[in-house]
Amino acid sequence: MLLELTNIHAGYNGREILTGTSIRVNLDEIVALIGPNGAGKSTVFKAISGFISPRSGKIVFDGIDITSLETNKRISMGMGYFLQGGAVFNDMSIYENLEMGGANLKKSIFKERVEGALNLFPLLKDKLNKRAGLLSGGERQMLALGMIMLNRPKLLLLDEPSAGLAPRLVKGIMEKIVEISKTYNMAILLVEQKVGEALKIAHRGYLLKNGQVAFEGLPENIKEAISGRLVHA
Amino acid sequence: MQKGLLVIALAIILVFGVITTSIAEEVYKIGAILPLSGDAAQYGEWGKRGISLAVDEINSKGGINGKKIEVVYEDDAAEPKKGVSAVNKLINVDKVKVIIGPIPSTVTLAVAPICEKAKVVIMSSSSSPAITKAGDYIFRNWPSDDFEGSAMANYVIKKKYRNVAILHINNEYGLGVANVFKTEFSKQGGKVLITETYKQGISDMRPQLIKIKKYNPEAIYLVGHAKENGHVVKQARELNIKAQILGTVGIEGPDLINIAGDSAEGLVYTAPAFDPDSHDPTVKAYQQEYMKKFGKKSEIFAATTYDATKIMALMIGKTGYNPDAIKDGLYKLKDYPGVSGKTNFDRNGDVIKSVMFKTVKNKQFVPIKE
Amino acid sequence: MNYLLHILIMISIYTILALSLNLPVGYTGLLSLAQAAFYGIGAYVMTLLMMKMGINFFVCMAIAIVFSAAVSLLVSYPSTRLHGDYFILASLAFQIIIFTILYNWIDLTRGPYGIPGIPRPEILGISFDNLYKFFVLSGGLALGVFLIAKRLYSSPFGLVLKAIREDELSATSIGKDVKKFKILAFAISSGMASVAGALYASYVTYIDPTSFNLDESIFILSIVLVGGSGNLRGPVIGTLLMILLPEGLRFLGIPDSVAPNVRQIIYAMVLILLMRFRPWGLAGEYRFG
Amino acid sequence: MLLQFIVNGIVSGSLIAIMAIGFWFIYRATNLFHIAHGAVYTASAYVFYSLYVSKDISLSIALVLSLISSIIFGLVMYFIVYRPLEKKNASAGIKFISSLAIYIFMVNIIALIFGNETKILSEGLSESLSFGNIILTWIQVYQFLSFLILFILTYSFVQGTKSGRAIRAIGDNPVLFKAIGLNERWVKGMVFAIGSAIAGLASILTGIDVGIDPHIGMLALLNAVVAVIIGGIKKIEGIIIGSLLIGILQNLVIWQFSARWESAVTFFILILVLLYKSGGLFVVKKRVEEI
Amino acid sequence: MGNILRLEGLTKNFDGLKAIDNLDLGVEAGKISAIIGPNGAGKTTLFNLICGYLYPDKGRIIYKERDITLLDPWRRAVSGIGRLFQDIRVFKKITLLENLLVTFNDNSENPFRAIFGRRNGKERKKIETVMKWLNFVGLADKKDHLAENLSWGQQKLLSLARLLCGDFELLLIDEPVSGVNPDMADTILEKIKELKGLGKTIIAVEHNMDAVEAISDYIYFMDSGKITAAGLPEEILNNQKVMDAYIGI
Repeated sequence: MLLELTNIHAGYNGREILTGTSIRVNLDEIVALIGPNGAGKSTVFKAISGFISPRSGKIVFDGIDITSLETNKRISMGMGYFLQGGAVFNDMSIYENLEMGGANLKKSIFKERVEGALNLFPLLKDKLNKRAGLLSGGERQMLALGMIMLNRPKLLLLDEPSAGLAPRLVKGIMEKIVEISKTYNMAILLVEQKVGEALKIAHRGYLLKNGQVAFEGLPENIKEAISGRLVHA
Repeated sequence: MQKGLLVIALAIILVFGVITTSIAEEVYKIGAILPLSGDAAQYGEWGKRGISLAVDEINSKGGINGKKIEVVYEDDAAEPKKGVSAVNKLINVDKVKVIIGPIPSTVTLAVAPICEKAKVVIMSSSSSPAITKAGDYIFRNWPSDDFEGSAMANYVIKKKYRNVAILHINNEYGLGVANVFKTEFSKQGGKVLITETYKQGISDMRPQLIKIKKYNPEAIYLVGHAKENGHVVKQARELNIKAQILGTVGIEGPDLINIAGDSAEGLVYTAPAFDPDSHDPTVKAYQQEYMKKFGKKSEIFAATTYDATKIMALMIGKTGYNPDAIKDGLYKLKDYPGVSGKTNFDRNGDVIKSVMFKTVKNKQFVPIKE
Repeated sequence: MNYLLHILIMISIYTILALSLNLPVGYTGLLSLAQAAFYGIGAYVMTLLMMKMGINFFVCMAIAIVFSAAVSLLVSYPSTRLHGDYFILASLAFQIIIFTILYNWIDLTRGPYGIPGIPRPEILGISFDNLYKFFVLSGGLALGVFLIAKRLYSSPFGLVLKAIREDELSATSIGKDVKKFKILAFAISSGMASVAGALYASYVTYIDPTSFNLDESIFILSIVLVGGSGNLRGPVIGTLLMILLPEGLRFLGIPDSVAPNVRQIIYAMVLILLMRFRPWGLAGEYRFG
Repeated sequence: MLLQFIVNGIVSGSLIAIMAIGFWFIYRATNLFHIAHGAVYTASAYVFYSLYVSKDISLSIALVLSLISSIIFGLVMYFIVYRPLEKKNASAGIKFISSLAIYIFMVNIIALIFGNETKILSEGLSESLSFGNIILTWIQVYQFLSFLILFILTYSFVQGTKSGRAIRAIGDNPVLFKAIGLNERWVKGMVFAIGSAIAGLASILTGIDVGIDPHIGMLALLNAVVAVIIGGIKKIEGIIIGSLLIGILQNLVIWQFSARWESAVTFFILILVLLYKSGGLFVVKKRVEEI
Repeated sequence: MGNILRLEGLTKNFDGLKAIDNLDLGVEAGKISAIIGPNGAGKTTLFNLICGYLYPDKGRIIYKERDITLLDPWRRAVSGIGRLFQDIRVFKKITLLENLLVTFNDNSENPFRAIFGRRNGKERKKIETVMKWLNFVGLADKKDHLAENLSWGQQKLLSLARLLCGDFELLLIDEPVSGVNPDMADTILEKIKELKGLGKTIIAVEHNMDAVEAISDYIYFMDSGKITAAGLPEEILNNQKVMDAYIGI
């Protein structure tokens, strides 16, 4: 098992959003996290990555209790966190963005992996010196993903990778996700509003409701569980 | 929580009430309002030294008619608002009838009406001409700006400088003296080429000096304090301005020598007649005592507050602790031999003192012997 | 007793100032460092009218209120476009500019010389020329401002301001002209501050620009921050504490040479601790910012 | 004449610029409006004074020690006061007031220890250089050169090194910065260290010329803040131009009008920039969705 | 009934990115229209243009036969365009009662009237109106609570009540049921349906297809800043092409 959240309670400013969430992610597995807005999907990610510290509960990653570790320690243990909308450093060039992503790598390894990333997202190749703020939504997401991939995380937290993309691009990014997961033996925890797309590529899924897991199972079971009542729980 | 705060507030008010009704001891209480903090803290410190020296001296000789003097110091931070608070406390809580200070004219002007009303005699060390008419009970042991400004104008005429630039601090003191000088000087045929100012606390005077340099004056009249003028003198020499530097007593202070060093040599300034190296026995004794207590030579502000305190003690001794009698006594005072010179008061309560010219020689402030 | 009266008069003047600043700080969420400028404008307009034209104190004060409310546009306009640090900076810049004008427009204000001999107020043959009478006046005006503030805060107007403070966009979405309300809030606030200015001038009978400088603005703001903003209690408690504390320290017997610095150090530490542990002040209800 | 004013303005502008660069480091990375930077400025000059003048330690050692002390001041402020506020998500206003309070605190401690008089860091006249009609002292030349060197160092640091990029990145998007596993605490500590050391440098350079007193920090800080706002926070080149503009402008105001209107003009321009060009005069145009 | 709102050739660019692309739309009075479409399609931008938080680069917005394209946002609100935000935006530090009381736009907000005027019977009338709407959304018993103490769903109800109390005619509702539990969602949807009976016109952005199906009279499908399909619910929801593009199952 790669990641295990046990009975997490967490929230902001005194308001509890997660009320006893338990989630597991196995090695090399794609897990979808489904639920309505406000159910706490993004909060789960923040708890995992350490942006908020849970009031109670336990988070174990790669066999180590990380519940009270700082974000940068957790990330360097082998997590990648793709923020909603594919955040990049707007004021910096694409190459500088990649340099930030690989800031902790040795130079030779960095160069090699940048090559890899650019092969994965060839669109970025000839824009390396362009300011990232000028990229289109899709390109930005690729760059964001590319930055994360430089560190070869064991677990990728993907927060709505399809958000803001034209529908025809969505399929592409989903395929890329599968490709990445397979190529680098990487587990993925995926929050996605386009439930159908998410469940297509996921091995397993969780249905989150009011800060708790309401249902857990294979994609088809989840589909059944929400039977026609898309998104809605 | 809120109730607790209210209780605290009430308690504080109550404490005041108790203090205000506490019984005065068997001493003569004198008040002192000085800028013990803020921009002018240094002047306040000097003033305080003069007062304490005088009080120690009087008390060690048995006080006034057997009663000792006690001084209550209050800080005005050179702010009128705080001065008003301080004077109210001194008059009403400590019940003083006599106050030494304040030093900044703005504070003196703010507290004067209160003292006048309460019939409390106040002896300030302020220079603003406006104080002349501040009231019957308002005295000062420091010459009005009119005095220094016109004295310097006469001196400049005598020295045959015809083209002078003025660089003054942008406050009431700087503006006041500069104006008096300008009027007097022009009246007697001199020409003020340019008048420049600077803000208190500023240290880069180069822009002003460059501007002055263009007019090529024979002399530059500096009105301000030691610190800023230290920068002026130093930077003027660095900019190769060779004009004679003239100043007011404000220029006298360790900061001038600290900052300007050798370049201060030879400047000429006016000052109330106080010569720290005088051979006069009173002054000598004073200097010795001062040196013993504070480890350095007396500043002029210390000398004036020392004299003020002694004069007040003298009056109390003569007429009792009665402000009306003290006031009348002060108007009648004749040629009191103070360490800061022979002292008389005119009918406005302004001190009549001779002005002397001083210069800087070997990093010392010394009178010019003509 | 007179000393106590003096302190009470100072408390009433600063209560007015604190209540006035409470409006922008506690009710629209804008930290302004320009309140002393309006305080000063009030004092100067009143004084100049009274001394140059011989108009009655109360008429002068009314004119001062209108005048400084009009000048407040120069601050309220930025407030509709700037937020956070940037608004604080703009108000600071405004404070410095007004101070510079008061200080250097010598022909009008006598600048650094200050204006001595300001007469005490008079009305219907009653002259407020001793401390008791003056306290009745200043206390009365403070009470008046307090009641006005109270009515304002509990009125629909106050409610709209609170709504703007909570969420500007949302307030716009229900049809509130946010710009207009901010401008009104600042105008009223400046008007109140100029009442305090007029009182101060006629009480001390001498004014000079240094009484209305940036330090004074910081002092007024810290009264509101220490006491708390967003209600009536906070500013009043803040005033009591901030006026009485330094006066109380006069009796503590701290050596004079260190007292002022020690006082400032204590005051700074109180502010730091408050911001950390009780950012809504001792008795306030609004966490500004 | 005009030239002399402009040269003078450039020198005072470069002193403003040094302070502004220090302030910029901190503001860029942490978005903290660090008023207490002015206190660091003052404090390090006093440390230098007590080492170099009072204790007679050699110039270079005293300089290094006092820069180290300013780093310590900055770090202590950040970790004791600001960081807990950041963790509580305190508003800009709260941080602003806390910062002001630290400033008051420090300045009064200094006044308590050293008194209010001016302390002199170097005695005597500085030798002058003349280029035609233009006169400069050697200290002014050093001040300008230090600024140039500092600017070049800063520029290459910010553009060309990992840590420099990190500063821009964290200011750009602090959440992403953390999310890609970079150490936020380390970078913020670093900017406080660098910024504070630069403040120390600025105050010593100024102090050697004109001496120090406990209240020098505020003016230096305000000028720097105005320069940063006018130049725009994003680019270091912008604030350099901003600083030089302020320096020259202040000199020209004195030349054409009078010193008494200097601060009014400076702050009037600040208001104008805030109102009509709040990103600063020299800043790249942004797309709406980037903001 | 005619169109209460008409958009003509509306275009909004964000530096090259076409958020709204030459969009035409007519909204019939007294009906509930739903706008669906993928994230980033420009739905919220469209709402912001209608409310006046953004101004279009091209095109016109006609509300009740009046061109409001460049009108101040608060004036639009006064003239009857109300907005329910996706992220709620109630006034957190004031009570529920005050949250609704503040919606009245009348001269009682004049500060001089506040200071010098008499408090008249109007106040009581207003409170009655407020209580009516608090009752409507079932929050009457919490009228003196601070809004920040409500649950997410209750805050949605409160902001709905705020819209009603403010007497808006055209309600722009952004994701009314996102983030609330099913029971609460049903309540909210029911309340929205009741509004139609009160003569309000509603435009809703919603991702939840059940909700859309339950309430809407008309559905617009929006993609890349354009309306690419429009029709009755059964047409759109059964339009395989639309659903494929949107949901991708």
